[in-house]
Amino acid sequence: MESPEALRDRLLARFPGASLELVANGSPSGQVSFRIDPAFLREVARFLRDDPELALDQCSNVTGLDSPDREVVETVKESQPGAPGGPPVVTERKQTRIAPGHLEVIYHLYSVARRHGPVILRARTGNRTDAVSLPSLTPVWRSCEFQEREVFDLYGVVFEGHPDLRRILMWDAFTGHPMRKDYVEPDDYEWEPTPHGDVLAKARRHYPSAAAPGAAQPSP
Amino acid sequence: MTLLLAVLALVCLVPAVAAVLVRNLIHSALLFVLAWLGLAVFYLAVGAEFIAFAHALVYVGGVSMVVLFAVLLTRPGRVDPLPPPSTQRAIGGVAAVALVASMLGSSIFWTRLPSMEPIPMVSLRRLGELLAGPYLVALLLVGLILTVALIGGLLLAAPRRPSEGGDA
Amino acid sequence: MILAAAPASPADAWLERAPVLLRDALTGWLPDALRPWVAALLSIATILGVFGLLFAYMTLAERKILGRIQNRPGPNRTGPFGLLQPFADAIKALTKEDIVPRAADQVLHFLAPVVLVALSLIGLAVIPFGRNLVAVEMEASVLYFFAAGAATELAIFMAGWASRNKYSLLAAMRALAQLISYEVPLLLSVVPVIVVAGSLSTTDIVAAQGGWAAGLWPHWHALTPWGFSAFAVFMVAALAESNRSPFDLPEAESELIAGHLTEYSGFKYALFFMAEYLGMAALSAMAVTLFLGGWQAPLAVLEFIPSYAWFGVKLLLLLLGFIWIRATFPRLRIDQLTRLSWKFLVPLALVNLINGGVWAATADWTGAAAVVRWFISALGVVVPFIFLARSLSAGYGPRTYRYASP
Amino acid sequence: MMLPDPASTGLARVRKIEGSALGLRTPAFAPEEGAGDLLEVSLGPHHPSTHGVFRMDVVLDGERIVRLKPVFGYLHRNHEKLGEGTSYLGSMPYTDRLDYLNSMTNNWAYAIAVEKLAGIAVTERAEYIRVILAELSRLLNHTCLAGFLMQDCGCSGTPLMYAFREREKILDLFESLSGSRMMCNFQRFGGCRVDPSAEWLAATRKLVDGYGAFLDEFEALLSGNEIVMARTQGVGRLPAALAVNAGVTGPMLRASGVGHDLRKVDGYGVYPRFNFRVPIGREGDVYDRYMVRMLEMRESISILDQALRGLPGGPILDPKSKQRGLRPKAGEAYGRIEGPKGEIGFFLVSDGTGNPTRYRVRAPSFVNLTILEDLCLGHSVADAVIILGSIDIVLGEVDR
Repeated sequence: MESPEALRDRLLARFPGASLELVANGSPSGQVSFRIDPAFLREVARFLRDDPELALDQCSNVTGLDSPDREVVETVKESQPGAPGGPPVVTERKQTRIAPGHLEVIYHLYSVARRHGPVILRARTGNRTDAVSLPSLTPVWRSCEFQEREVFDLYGVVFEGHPDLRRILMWDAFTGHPMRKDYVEPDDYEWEPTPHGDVLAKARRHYPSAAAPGAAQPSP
Repeated sequence: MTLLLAVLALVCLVPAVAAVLVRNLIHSALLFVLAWLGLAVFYLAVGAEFIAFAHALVYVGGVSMVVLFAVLLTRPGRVDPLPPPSTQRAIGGVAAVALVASMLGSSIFWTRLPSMEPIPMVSLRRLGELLAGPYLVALLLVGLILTVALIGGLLLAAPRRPSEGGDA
Repeated sequence: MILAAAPASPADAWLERAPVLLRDALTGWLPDALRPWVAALLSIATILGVFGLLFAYMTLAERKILGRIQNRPGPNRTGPFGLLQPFADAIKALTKEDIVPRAADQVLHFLAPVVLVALSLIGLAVIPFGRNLVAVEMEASVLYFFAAGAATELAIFMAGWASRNKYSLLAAMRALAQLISYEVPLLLSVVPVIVVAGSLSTTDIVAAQGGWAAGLWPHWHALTPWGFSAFAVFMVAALAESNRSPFDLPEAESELIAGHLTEYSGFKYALFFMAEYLGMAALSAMAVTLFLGGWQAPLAVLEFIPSYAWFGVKLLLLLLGFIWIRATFPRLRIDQLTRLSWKFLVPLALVNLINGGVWAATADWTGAAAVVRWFISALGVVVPFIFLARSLSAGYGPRTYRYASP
Repeated sequence: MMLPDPASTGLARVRKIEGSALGLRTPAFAPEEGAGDLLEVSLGPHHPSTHGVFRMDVVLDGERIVRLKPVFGYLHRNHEKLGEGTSYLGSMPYTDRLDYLNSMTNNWAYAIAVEKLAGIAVTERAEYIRVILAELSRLLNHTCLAGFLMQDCGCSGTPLMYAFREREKILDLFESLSGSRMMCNFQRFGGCRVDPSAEWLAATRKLVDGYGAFLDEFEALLSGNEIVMARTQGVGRLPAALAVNAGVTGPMLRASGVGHDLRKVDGYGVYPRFNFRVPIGREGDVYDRYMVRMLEMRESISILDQALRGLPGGPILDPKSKQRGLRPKAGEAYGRIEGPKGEIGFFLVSDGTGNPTRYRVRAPSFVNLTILEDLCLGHSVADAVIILGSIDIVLGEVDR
């Protein structure tokens, strides 16, 4: 198989305008990956599958990855004109900034026909709240069907064009996405809070709206 | 004997009437089975052993299954949202009763029974010889007609699935 | 027993007449008008007692034998060698809570096991268990037996439908399909026996199988080519009729949980269990009567053993066959089940009908002609069998496998 | 009978794969056209043949399946989230609980992923021990599967009991080596936990020598059985192209005629040193899936024989390798091996701390289930049960 750099160049030539980035890997495994503009993801995937030299006919693994918003502390240097003639006075100021998080989906592609791989594709959502859509690759590889459902279930990435996007591991009425880093697990796993001392207190904390006596069903 | 016949008549008629009246189709099919069984016991009571067992075998064992199958496999039709008005039901009931009564009455009053002599007992062997001898053609014809009817029924009832078939 | 001292006719032997003597001793002091009624009650009680015990120990034997076939000991905790296990099971079944689903059709749900057990039992009335041991003598007893047995699947249907459970409903449908398919070969396989014996009465049929050719070869129907074929068809159909593996589709455990039994518990469940074994025993008893010479001894020198013992031995052997088959075979699919019946058993039984007719028409052939008669009959079994079996197993067979090139 | 509303149950949805003729013939569903009454049945989660807590939402036309949706997650404990909160070594015993029949191969797959992530070399002797244990595990899994499959076909337990007799022997070996029958927790990064004794090796040798005879007996009873062939041949056909596209791996893929075995393709461990073949099927039906596994067991016996003979001496664990407090450099690695059920892979992302930021299990049972509906459509309930059995799933791995 050609080197990742060569593949990147070939992809860029084939899809001008696509933002395609080779992501280095710090570990000894040396498995580098391609971060692809979601708008081009499905086209690139189909190309990788159908290209006779690559023939990546099997999408082995689909993974979600959550990068939460984080605080970035930056040191900002400001230079002010100092005393006339003298050097400018440089003051350093610490400034915290919220780097927006994102969800990422990673596809591990292998070729059964040509026995090579992996070629790793990554695509990022805009953020973690409202722009969480990515194109589904299920039309390209059937193996993505359940795995994308799992990513949807556990991370909340919405796959456009998925034929049957439902929760797969959690139950349908569940809210939230447990694999996200900021997911807080419930205090009480009882679906219906038991009216006994501590458990009730816990349940009150957890389901404030349903804690009122007579509430039929807690709606978390 | 008369008492036995009266009881048997009840055993036959009550389930038969109930079968017509109950709404549940499975129940009415099973009630029919009961009526048929009563009929078989009736045959047994008048000494027609062979007919009794053949009747039980064919009706209880065979026909009832087919009826149940038919009930289970047919798509329930659209149920009328409202039952028909009571006047209509009354007229229908009266008409049905009149029809049945006239048929029964005509058969009872106008049928000339040839004689009131006791019917000779026919042994099972004799019955078999009669069926396989003088009445063989008639028996075969009945069989043929029933077979044709069965095949015709199958052809009529077979669902048409033009695009189906193959390796299903 | 000393052979020389044996009476001239085996029918006079003391042991042979023991049941009759016992009955006479018990009813002898009664007024004449009451005697037949009490005798009938005694017959009923005997059949219930003997077959009830047979049922109890059949369950134990089945579990023991299945266990041995599967490298495990089977029940061995209750009593010596687990001999009290059936009674422990009975107590458990009696004391268990009887759960009826709320949505079930209460009446039919209750009636189904009762009807099933009753129907499985009444067939036993016409089986001649010994030389003088038949509860009811009648002219059309074979017909009576099958008329009684025909309704058993109706009870299974009632159970399946009344449970209001989807698995049970599927089981009910399967039971119906199975009954319609297998009633036909079952009856067809019996017809040649009736033709050859010239009677519909079980006692006459057993009597027709008495005697030995050359003093060694019993005149049992199963030991003639047409009779063997009919016997085989009858036993396969009997397996299906009694819902035993490999035809246990109505209660297919791996597909339908327990089929029509899914919503039954406690004593009602035990009744179903009982009906299965009683039905199996009844059909086996019929097979013994029709094909295996009934209570006739296999050899003239063995006639000193009472006839009912011979009947019991034959019955137990057939029941053992049922258990063995259960331990060995996977289950058929419903379409294969009906195909086996309509495309294999029914044609085979039909051909065999002619075969039996020819046999009956050539009853007076002797000497070399008898060999020809046997040959014709054997041909009439083997040829259709090969032809039909070929067409039945078309499309599958052992395969050879390749290995990937490295 | 219950009539599901086609709109609400999504019956009309026709699935198709773009670009090629990969899609199985999905019967276009038309409820108004003489299809008879439909019955919606929930097979599971408490059902004797779903191999755990698994549910199939089935719509039947008579006994023919017109829709089947697998529903699972009843055993979900968010294994992957647990992995994120645990050290690298701490996750090792958790992997036992994935495919609880094959903890040895689960361990190995995880160890390979960590070794790739942290760049750890494995000692020679450990590689051989890993091969021995993995092949024993394969024997164990395939034997059990054959027994379960026959049970699904309606055998009254006899083949299953025969299979379990052999399984017990292998479990005894695992127990005497690792201390646990099923949850072995045996592999370590760069090697394994316990050095097998000479007695253990002799016992293993005895088992391996006798296993062929067991397989002969088992196959003589089952492989040529008329009813088994009638039930399994032509049932649940999986075309090779769809199998590859749907990510199906392991014996199931090979039964469809694709000679893809990671032991050959990746050549991980010391597998390239052994001489073995990869059996492949032609039809891709249940019978092929069963037979491919039976033939694979014969190859496993051969591998075991070679590995036991060529087992070198030396340490079982690189003394320089670090187990506790392992902090790999930031980066990621995907490691996979050929498990008995198919490709089992672990994807690990490290941020330089002691716990992985992402711990992902690529479970073969889970991915192989994707095409369950395609295989079952048009078949009967009885077929669905054996098709599911032939896929070989373990819910511990599907639900994670």
